[in-house]
Amino acid sequence: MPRRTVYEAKVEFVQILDEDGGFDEKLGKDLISDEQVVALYEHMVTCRELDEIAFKLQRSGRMGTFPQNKGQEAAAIGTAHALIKGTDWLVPCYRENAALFMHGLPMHYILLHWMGDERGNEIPPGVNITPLCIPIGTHMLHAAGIAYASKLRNEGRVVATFFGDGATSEGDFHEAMNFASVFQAPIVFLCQNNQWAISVPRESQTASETFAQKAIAYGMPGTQVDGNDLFGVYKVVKEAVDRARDGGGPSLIEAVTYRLGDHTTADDARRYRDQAELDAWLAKDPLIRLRKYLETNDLWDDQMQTELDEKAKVIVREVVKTAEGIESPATEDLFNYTFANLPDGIITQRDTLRTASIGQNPAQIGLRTQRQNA
Amino acid sequence: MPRRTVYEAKVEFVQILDEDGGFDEKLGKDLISDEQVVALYEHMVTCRELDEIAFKLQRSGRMGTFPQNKGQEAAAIGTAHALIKGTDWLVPCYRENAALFMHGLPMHYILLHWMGDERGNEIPPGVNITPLCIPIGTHMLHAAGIAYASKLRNEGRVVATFFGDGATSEGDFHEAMNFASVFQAPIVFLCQNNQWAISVPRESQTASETFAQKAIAYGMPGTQVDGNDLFGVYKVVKEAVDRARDGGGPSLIEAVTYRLGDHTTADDARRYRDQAELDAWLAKDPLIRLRKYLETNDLWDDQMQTELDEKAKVIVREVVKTAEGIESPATEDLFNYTFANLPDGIITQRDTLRTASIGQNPAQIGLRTQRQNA
Amino acid sequence: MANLTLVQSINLALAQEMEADDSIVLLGEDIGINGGVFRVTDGLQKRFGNDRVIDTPLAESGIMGFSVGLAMAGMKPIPEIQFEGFLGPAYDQLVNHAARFRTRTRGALTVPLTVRVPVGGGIHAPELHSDSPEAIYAHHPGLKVVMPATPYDAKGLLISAIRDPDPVVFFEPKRVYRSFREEVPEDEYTIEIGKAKVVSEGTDLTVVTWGASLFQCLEALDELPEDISVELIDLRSIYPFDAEAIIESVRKTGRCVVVHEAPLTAGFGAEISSQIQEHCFLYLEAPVQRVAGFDTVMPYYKLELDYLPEAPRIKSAIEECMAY
Amino acid sequence: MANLTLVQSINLALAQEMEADDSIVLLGEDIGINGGVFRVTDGLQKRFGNDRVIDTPLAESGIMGFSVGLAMAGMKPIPEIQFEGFLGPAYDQLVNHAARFRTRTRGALTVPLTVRVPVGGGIHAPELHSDSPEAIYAHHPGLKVVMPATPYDAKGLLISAIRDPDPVVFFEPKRVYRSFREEVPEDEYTIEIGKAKVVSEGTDLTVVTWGASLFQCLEALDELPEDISVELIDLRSIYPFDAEAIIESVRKTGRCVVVHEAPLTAGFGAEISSQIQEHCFLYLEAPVQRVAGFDTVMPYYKLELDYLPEAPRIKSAIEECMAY
Ligand SMILES: Cc1ncc(C[n+]2csc(CCOP(=O)(O)OP(=O)(O)O)c2C)c(N)n1
Ligand SMILES: Cc1ncc(C[n+]2csc(CCOP(=O)(O)OP(=O)(O)O)c2C)c(N)n1
Ligand SMILES: [Mg+2]
Ligand SMILES: [Mg+2]
Repeated sequence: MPRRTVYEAKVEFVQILDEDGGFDEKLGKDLISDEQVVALYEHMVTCRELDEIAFKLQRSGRMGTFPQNKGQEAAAIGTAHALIKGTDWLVPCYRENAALFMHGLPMHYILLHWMGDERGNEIPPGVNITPLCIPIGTHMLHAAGIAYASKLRNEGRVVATFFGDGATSEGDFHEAMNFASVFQAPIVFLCQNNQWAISVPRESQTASETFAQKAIAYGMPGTQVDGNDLFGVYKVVKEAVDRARDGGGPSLIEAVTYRLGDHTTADDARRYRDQAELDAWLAKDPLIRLRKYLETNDLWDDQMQTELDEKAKVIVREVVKTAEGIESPATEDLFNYTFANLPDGIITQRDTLRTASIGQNPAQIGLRTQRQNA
Repeated sequence: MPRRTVYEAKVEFVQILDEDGGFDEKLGKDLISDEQVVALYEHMVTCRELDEIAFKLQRSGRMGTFPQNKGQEAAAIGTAHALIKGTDWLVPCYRENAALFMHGLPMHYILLHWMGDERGNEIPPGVNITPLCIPIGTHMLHAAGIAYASKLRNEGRVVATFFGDGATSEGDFHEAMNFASVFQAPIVFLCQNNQWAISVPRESQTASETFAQKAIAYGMPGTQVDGNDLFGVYKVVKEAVDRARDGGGPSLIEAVTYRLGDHTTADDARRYRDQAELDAWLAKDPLIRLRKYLETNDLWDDQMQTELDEKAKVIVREVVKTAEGIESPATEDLFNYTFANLPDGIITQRDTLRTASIGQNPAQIGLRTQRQNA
Repeated sequence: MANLTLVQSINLALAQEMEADDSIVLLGEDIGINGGVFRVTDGLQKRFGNDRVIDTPLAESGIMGFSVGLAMAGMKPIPEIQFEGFLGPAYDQLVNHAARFRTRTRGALTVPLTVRVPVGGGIHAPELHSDSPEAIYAHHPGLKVVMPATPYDAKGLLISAIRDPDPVVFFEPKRVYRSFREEVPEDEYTIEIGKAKVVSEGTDLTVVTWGASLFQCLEALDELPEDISVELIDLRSIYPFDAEAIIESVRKTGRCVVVHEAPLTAGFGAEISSQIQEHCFLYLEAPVQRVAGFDTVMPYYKLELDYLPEAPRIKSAIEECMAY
Repeated sequence: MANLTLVQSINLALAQEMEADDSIVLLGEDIGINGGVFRVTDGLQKRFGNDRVIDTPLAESGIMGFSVGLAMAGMKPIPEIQFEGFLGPAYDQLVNHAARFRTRTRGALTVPLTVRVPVGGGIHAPELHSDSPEAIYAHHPGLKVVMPATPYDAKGLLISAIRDPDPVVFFEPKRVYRSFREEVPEDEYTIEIGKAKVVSEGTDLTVVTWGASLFQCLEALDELPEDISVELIDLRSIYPFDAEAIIESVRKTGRCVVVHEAPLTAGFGAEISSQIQEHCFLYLEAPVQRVAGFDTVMPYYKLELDYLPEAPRIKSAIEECMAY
């Protein structure tokens, strides 16, 4: 056999709740209890409210650049639901706020972050989340390291890391996938393929037919899922998490979704994408779909929606108040977190707010002797 | 179909001349003419001689670190034979000297390089080769850029870039593969899987079953070939080169081979690999295999071998003489190639061989005015 | 002659050079239909086509390494890195390859690329969108580094950079991108890399600065007592830099304050201070002062103006240097 | 007390710290069964197992970023980068992540890692195996940078680095790896990061150096006329560095020569020279001199000794500084 097949692979696509409200009983039955679905829906709506208000805060000059999460809530929430809060880790990018809140990040932290305040990253003890990551594609290596630490110490923790379609182009994505698979770290790589990386469409980002198939390069399972389908996402992530926790190593999941907003508030997507495309995806909004599901199953009505909308507004108003109510950071915060033990040079800079030396008290640089006859 | 297959892929292994001398007529017939095979064999033997002598030069202190190419000649030569000298480009690492010589690199350049002399990289005009690349995995991006330049200008040039199994772990490998496939650049990625990256075996380098399947992540054809089989390598590379020249984009080829020597002269492979493994591969030496083929086909005899061995010695002796006979580089060579137009600071450093200023002629820093009353 | 912003003058220079030399290609993230996140390449893809204004995948090492290949094959690539913080992934290709090929091959293979990079703080941007890494690249042999502060200088320096046979890091101070307009000639012109500009002449003290800090220095100068005569030098080129202009000035004034946004320690101000001392030792009436970013991580934007060398800090350094 | 090479003293320190603290893991290319290309980790995998001495895939960004993750999860990773030239791919993870997490999270997540990196020229190595990038990392806030020159200092500084709650870049001058032996106590001891060592006392001129250049300085001192009394300071820590020790010395001697292998421009010598000037202005009798690598790419080895600051160049700088 001079030309023989030495390797074969395939990639599956999973969908449980389709955009018309169709539900696959075989895969979806008893997957998430009715109560839980309602709670997840409520969370989704609240997160959407925060997202819209954050947008307005930026527009009215009360916040810096903000990347809306709108449209990607099912991927975030489905994933977060499959992980154990306080045990497992979430290593996010910036479009999965809903997952972070579920795992204990106070909502106003996200606003603080985008208000230019590091205290938005001061993750509270017991909350296993790393801060939003600005340099694209770099944090998955941290996730792999955290996962491997769990394995080394037999802690049973699993890590889920979120990143976009664009992030898969970075070398660090490759290195993270490779390290995770070589070391069989307990981690789930959750690619939110929202079809765009700012203005660059998926087809210009990669020549591969799916992102899921990139797993094959690492001998890792890869699955594609409808990212706007809470059930589908939960299902495939849960399988991957269970496998990881059982020592089965990492997985890559491509959640096919869409960025319903601009890239950030600094962006204007009309420059580069068609309204028709956007419209088609607006119809697939995970909120609409999940509400349809709830209504079909008599778990929801207009009255509940009205109450929820009101409740969400109240919650978010409070969150904004908290974020805006925090006193300005002190100038000396500039200095105090550079090292655990500040070197003399930084102490001098902090205490004098100067860089070079004239006018600084010579005592501050701690001279042991002083020649007199200068 | 809530769980449906959305992607399928397979990887093939190609072998034409097996290690027992078996030859696949279907794939191999008329692939390379008898004359050419003899010429390629002669080249292989000459390159092996250079390789052994280079090793000795290092051992006797006449050269710095040297990475032997021994055992990987078929992959180099089979590839080089599939490309057009003077038109196509070779972008090498350091274990495919035989390919470079075929495309016009003077043999003593390789010695000069390892003798710590940049003149070993002063590629002669018309020779489309980049110099040996020391930082692993970084040069494939250059290859992709060169290939894309050919496409942009419709030059019809194809690029082949060589790298090891270890190199596939670097982020730049990933970025090069991605850029090449997104831009459909005319390039062949030739991975010499010699089973080891210094002391790290293939299984610790990647969890994927083959290196060829890494192509799948980029929607690129990937093929595995017996790297010690000149015919097989030529066949798959030629197919990939033809496809690339016809606008069909990039390919990845994994040549399965073995590093018969230590990693470099600074290494001692006995520290980390079994003699039995080495012995098994010594039997697969591409030289032995090709000679067997020639003899089976009445193209070669002992007499010819004796003459070739003698000829190779003479050639290599001459090469060593040339490399060692070159006068030492002038100190000012340190400076002259930093920029096309040297800044004043570098000119001053060159002319005074100093860094800071005392003792330097103030005229050299070109002061336009001089305050008198200092 | 038109009244242009920095963004516009760079756009103009790119368009004119692309028109004149078809080996020039632009490549980067979102530089095509979107015109770059700062719109610096606005309209260029439409005008020159997808083959010459290339949207790349999201990978900075890729952008840089691919550009090195294009350059070695005879093109003149102008990669854009979206923000200076994302030079990090491109660092290895830039300093270990782009900067070294001429030396490595004794001139047989060269890399005439110009990498454009928005730089510096002051615009309320997120983390890693406000740093000033010029000293890093100035320290690596084989690279030229420039940072124009005005639309006029930007056009002339960019044209020089593009025509330069070696790699140039072209930093664009984003705080200045749209902060003011200036008359910029329509015709092409060059400003020599390595030449500083004396912005205002003076006799008592020399201020050396570059990038957006120029405007903080001007503000500080405005607030100084009339009787202090300051010579203000905009370095424009970081490597090579115009030692001669500085030395000449400091030999005249005897005092110098250097101002930059990057952290103090091992910042480029240290090089300038050292060279002044080496060449003006007997002329100096006070130590050279450095007003710079602190030796701490560039903060998120709430504190960024406390970090950056703003006018009051510059003013007091000048006054104390005068009083020495 | 044993007579150890630099390689051996580092190996000893690693072993002792690993013994004492099981959150320490080593990771890097070829550090396991092979013991590292310089044998610095020889025997450690055998002793501590594959889980604590981890051979990684060939990917420096991966090594660094993975280490950042391990560290945030409570481990104390000690990555090795095989040669300083290969810090390039790890640069982004080191300066934009390892160095920033404490600041970024107000101390909630920290990165106590020590990255070991062989550094410097003089051993006839190939390209990118002989550079000296210490100024680069010293300029990036949030990193500590050390470069011991002797076996004794290496052990003490490495133990300090490992125990430090923040990331430390630990440069090992490869020219010294096996060049001599020194008595190194068996017991663990620390040397404070940020403290220089006065190698020899003197009154006429201060020489400040670090890394392998220490030995070129000693050679130069040997060849100086008897009547020149030089105070030789081995900086050991680059950031933070011992400004106090230098200032104290230069206020005494009035003259200073700084010696390092890295290129002159924006090298760490510039920072030292600047600070001396700022703090010793009225004490200086001559400009501070810098003897350094040239502003050119570190050459292949045939010319490396022409590039490096060898004893004759140091000697003449000292003599000229004395004669000023
Ligand atoms: C290393 C790096 N390069 C560039 C950028 C600028 N940038 C910010 S977001 C973005 C696109 C990200 O696309 P994707 O990964 O698909 O995530 P999405 O925004 O679509 O969620 C770019 C290019 C960055 N933040 N980091
Ligand atoms: C970026 C980088 N990291 C590390 C090294 C040190 N190094 C030199 S060769 C090598 C192994 C290369 O393995 P592989 O790619 O399989 O090529 P081979 O030597 O087996 O031909 C390593 C780690 C290097 N040269 N460059
Ligand atoms: Mg996206
Ligand atoms: Mg190999």
